[in-house]
Amino acid sequence: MLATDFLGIHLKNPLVLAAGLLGTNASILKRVAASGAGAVTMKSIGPKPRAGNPNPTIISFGDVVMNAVGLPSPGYMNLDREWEGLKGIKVPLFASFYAGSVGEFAEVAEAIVPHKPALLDVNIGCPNTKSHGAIFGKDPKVAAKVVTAVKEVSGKIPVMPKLPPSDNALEVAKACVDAGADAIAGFNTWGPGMVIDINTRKKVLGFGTGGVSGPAIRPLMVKKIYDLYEAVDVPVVAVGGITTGRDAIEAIMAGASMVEIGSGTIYRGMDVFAKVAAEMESWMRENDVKSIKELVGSAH
Amino acid sequence: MLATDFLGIHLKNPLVLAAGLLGTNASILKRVAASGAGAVTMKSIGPKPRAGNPNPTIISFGDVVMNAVGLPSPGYMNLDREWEGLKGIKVPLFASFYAGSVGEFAEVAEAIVPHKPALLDVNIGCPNTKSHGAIFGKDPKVAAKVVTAVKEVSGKIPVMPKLPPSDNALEVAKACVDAGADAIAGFNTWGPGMVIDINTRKKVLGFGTGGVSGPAIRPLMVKKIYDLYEAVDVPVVAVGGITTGRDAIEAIMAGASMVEIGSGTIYRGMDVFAKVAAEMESWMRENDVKSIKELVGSAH
Amino acid sequence: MPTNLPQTYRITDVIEQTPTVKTFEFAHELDFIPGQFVMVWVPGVDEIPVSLSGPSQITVKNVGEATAALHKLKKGNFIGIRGPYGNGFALPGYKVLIVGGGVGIAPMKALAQYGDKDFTSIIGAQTSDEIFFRNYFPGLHVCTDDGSEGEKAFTTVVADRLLGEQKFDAVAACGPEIMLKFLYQIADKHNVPMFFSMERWMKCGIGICGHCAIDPTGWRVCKDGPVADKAILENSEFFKYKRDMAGTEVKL
Amino acid sequence: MPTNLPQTYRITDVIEQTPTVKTFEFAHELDFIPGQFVMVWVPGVDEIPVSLSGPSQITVKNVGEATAALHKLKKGNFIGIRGPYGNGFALPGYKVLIVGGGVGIAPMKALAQYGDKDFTSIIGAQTSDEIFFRNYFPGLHVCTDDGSEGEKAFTTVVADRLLGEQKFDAVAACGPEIMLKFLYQIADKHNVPMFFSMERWMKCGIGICGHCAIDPTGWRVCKDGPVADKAILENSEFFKYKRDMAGTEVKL
Ligand SMILES: Cc1cc2nc3c(=O)[nH]c(=O)nc-3n(C[C@H](O)[C@H](O)[C@H](O)COP(=O)(O)OP(=O)(O)OC[C@H]3O[C@@H](n4cnc5c(N)ncnc54)[C@H](O)[C@@H]3O)c2cc1C
Ligand SMILES: Cc1cc2nc3c(=O)[nH]c(=O)nc-3n(C[C@H](O)[C@H](O)[C@H](O)COP(=O)(O)OP(=O)(O)OC[C@H]3O[C@@H](n4cnc5c(N)ncnc54)[C@H](O)[C@@H]3O)c2cc1C
Ligand SMILES: Cc1cc2nc3c(=O)[nH]c(=O)nc-3n(C[C@H](O)[C@H](O)[C@H](O)COP(=O)(O)O)c2cc1C
Ligand SMILES: Cc1cc2nc3c(=O)[nH]c(=O)nc-3n(C[C@H](O)[C@H](O)[C@H](O)COP(=O)(O)O)c2cc1C
Ligand code: FES
Ligand code: FES
Repeated sequence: MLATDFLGIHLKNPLVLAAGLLGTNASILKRVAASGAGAVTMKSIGPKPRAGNPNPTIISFGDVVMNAVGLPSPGYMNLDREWEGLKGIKVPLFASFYAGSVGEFAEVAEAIVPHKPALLDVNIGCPNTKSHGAIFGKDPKVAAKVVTAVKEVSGKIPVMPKLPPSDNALEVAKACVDAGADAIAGFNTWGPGMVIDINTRKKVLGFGTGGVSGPAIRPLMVKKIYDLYEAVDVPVVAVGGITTGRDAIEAIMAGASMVEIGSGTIYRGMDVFAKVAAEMESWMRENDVKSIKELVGSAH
Repeated sequence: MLATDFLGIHLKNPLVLAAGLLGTNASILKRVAASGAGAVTMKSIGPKPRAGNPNPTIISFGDVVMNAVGLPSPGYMNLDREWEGLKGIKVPLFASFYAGSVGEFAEVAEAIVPHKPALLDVNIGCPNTKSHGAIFGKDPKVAAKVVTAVKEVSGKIPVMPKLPPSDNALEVAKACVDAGADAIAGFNTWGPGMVIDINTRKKVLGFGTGGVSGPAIRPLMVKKIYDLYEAVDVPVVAVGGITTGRDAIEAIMAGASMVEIGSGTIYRGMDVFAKVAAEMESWMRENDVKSIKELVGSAH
Repeated sequence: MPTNLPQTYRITDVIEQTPTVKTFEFAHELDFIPGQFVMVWVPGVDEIPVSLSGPSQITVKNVGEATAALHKLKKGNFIGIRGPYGNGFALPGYKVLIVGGGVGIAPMKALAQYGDKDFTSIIGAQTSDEIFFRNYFPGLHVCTDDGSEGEKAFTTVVADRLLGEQKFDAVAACGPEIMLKFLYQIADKHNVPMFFSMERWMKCGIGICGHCAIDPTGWRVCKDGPVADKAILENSEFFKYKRDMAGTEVKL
Repeated sequence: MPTNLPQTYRITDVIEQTPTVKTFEFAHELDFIPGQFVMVWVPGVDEIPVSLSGPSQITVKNVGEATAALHKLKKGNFIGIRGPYGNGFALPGYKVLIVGGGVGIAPMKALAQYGDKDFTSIIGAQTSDEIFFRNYFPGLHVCTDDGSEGEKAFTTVVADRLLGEQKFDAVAACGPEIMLKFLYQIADKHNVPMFFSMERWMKCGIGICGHCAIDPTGWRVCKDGPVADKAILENSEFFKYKRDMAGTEVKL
């Protein structure tokens, strides 16, 4: 009932582990795959070994999750053992990656492509570094260049830029689609935001600020996905604050063909995927809905 | 201990009722004044009678509050009895207002000035109408024109534009200050966002979308206030998700000279002002802080 | 964390009470105090305040756009509910006179059915066709303007008589504001505590938009009410004027 | 709603345990299971995982930037704490052998003090100066590499002997990974269930970033651990390699 396909990728359900959560190595990715996800995304792969930002890197309170992990990565050249470990993973594997220049995006993509991930998730949305991520996703022209460069080396693997939630996200999305993007994912974390510890008058996160995710930003995400669905002709993927079957269905009705769950693992554990899938199924049965496809964009 | 002054306005505490909450008439404004607020803001006054958007106009869940009240107002020409009722109010009274053109901003301001509010709070940030509010606060040039027009009729009353939380808020703020703004308030509601009822596949809010407020957006607000504090030379006012003494102090440390509370009334009742004031006082006593002024911007 | 988001439930039954009044039962049970109300979302149309006539039940008169749309809904359709909100009836003493006029009969039925008092009841409408919920009211006196059922009299006239004959600890009422205006004078004359369910334009329903706040106290009908006692009613805007959707004053 | 935000508490006492190890008491009492850890924020510097040596107490060895900065803090300064996190010791049976090496003595003190078992204890360090918390351990055997106190032997040697002499239901241990590597072999040889507090690089501390997940099971040291039993330890990356802050593998 939940089975669907996305750009030709068969998914047992439309619920994907979002990039950067749990996806740091092959072992944990396989564990998430076994706990119900329809597909899993590897932690964004970088052009060089990178330690990321100092701790605290991840905090949460109420409906808010904040992180400034800062894209730690062993670098694409140090991932052979992980690729090896990922052989035989039971669900489609998506590869997220980032870089520090348009050329470097092609370089990293080129190194990833031979390992045949089901999808290239292009991280042009992370707000937690000064030199990578969102700086490539805020200007439609720059974003388009990244997509063009990646498409040149991606072969048959679909390319999906994952955008920052900027005011101009629709323009960026359109530029990416014009440059050949096969799908658009929205969104990376919001803001960034800041938390100050009043006793010490210091910013809590090691990076000073951090991208905001979790249920707090879900209504903001839903609105932008709703608009994206009308703005572009490629499938749209919703990411942001989804923690329940209701939330996933809401995002799908707004226009998403697939939804990703990240912070939901904090609220409901690693098996949030199985839980959300069960909730979706029970709602679909009650409401006599037979397939995900008939829900996509149905609130328009 | 909490007493401070803001642009020469004496405040018994730096906690102000935000525009649009409870401030719809003189009677309720006086009640809020009596329940501990340092100052109160009248519901934004419009250029004409305006019914606002259909219900549902206000919803909340978890840390999220959403509204699309849509600036209902009897219009400035129908407020004589309210002005009359407001005579003798025990705390400074701020007047928020909106309009549909630059000229109309001056027209409404001119009608308000004779009633001598302590501050003119210029609403160029509301996302819940198509023709008013945020459309004047997103382009630095337009925002500056509004400020210039209002300053021409404001006399001695300080003028404070209240901005939408756009990506370009710093530029807008600078343009407003260059145009003569005496202070900058950040921010009106975020997004807007959207909530879809999955059973009916309908948008819940009558307007379809609604501005997001409440604790969910506090970290986003704090970061922007932190940046605003460094960007402009006039006092900055923080609004967004403040519900506790800790939150108020955090916003002040980020750079706010005064903080406004709106959605906090949902979480802690109308006397949220007295509660927050008490929490601030007890923290200040424990930490040997003597005045609000010494906290302003102290996290920088 | 307060949740104030309409939850949509299926309508499980629609009961035609009168040519203009229907009761809608929905698939969810609320824990409520008689006199409390819910905000009822007619999906895609409007959201309006309606008193609960039971834990899973509202009873609504077709008077305009939202109520007409609601009246079109059938068993199996969804309505959105948030609440219950407000204070509900908190009545002193034991012997209570209930007065319900028009669709104001609906919340009084909840009080009569679930309230733990010695009730005497008066319900009234223009004509017998518009009287409903007869079976729920103990010690019932029916009044109609045209005399088609019960006494040909206003409810207030019967109330005046009963209050003169017997000693009541309280009068609880809901109905058109003009009815309540007269009932106020009568209860005041007989020196009986009064508890009237009042209406004002509502947006938030939870006491934060200020739209339903009355002069001169800022008493919020949605949060501090909707049940007002004499201290709230006297010297207030009630019976004199109200505010419309824009907030503009309208004479009553 | 989970709250995973460092709360800053004042340090109420700093106890110099050894030339390199200090105990910090803070003005807040945590409800914890021995073996659980907290993320300790040294404001403005870094946040690191540290086991609780008591409900309001951590005991930390100065080994690098964060721990050095922590060691500079005085009574009255603030430290940030979030947690407790992880599983803690859940031990079978009654007769338990505790083994603590180096600063690994700290969490074992919490177990010895608050655990409800019949404990025999071995603690060891390079020299007598680095032995601390002596008074908390029942049936104590002290070992030092240089023989300056107790036996001149590794803790593992003493453990091997005791496990040969008496029947234990479990071995609970914390210490350098190399010590635990040998202890694994010894416990295995004597067929005694083992429970070792393990370390891997931590970022979130709450099981969602994946950074501390080990091969080949994806067992997360922060959430599923830090206390690992034999099933987790055997055929795993433990004792062989770990991952650094970037996630790059580092041989042990
Ligand atoms: C606390 C309370 C309890 C109520 N209980 C009941 C009940 O049990 N049964 C019942 O039939 N009616 C009840 N009403 C009245 C009901 O809310 C209105 O009849 C309904 O809102 C009319 O909406 P409409 O769109 O059909 O009509 P419209 O033509 O839009 O309005 C007709 C009149 O209804 C009132 N109204 C409309 N919208 C609102 C609003 N958002 N808030 C307050 N009043 C509004 C106004 O007086 C308006 O002039 C109650 C009202 C309140 C305040
Ligand atoms: C579950 C657990 C419990 C621990 N309990 C204690 C304890 O009770 N007392 C004590 O003194 N130490 C304890 N440690 C070790 C402590 O975390 C490190 O000593 C500390 O992080 C060193 O930080 P530094 O900046 O001073 O040193 P650095 O020079 O930055 O690092 C030195 C070494 O410390 C380790 N380390 C640094 N940062 C981290 C991190 N974020 N996560 C994991 N390891 C890190 C690495 O192995 C690194 O090579 C514990 C570690 C873990 C995982
Ligand atoms: C701890 C953490 C790490 C993240 N790392 C990455 C990353 O490496 N690459 C990326 O594209 N997005 C990253 N994100 C963003 C998420 O993939 C996701 O877009 C965002 O968190 C919103 O979804 P959520 O609310 O479900 O978490 C990270 C988010 C979190 C919370
Ligand atoms: C119900 C509601 C009505 C509002 N109406 C107005 C308004 O009329 N004018 C205005 O400038 N801001 C209005 N706002 C925005 C608030 O003043 C405030 O900027 C925003 O809600 C963020 O603060 P908070 O999180 O404390 O509510 C409204 C907000 C809410 C929730
Ligand atoms: S309806 Fe908003 S305060 Fe009553
Ligand atoms: S530290 Fe993040 S999963 Fe363990």
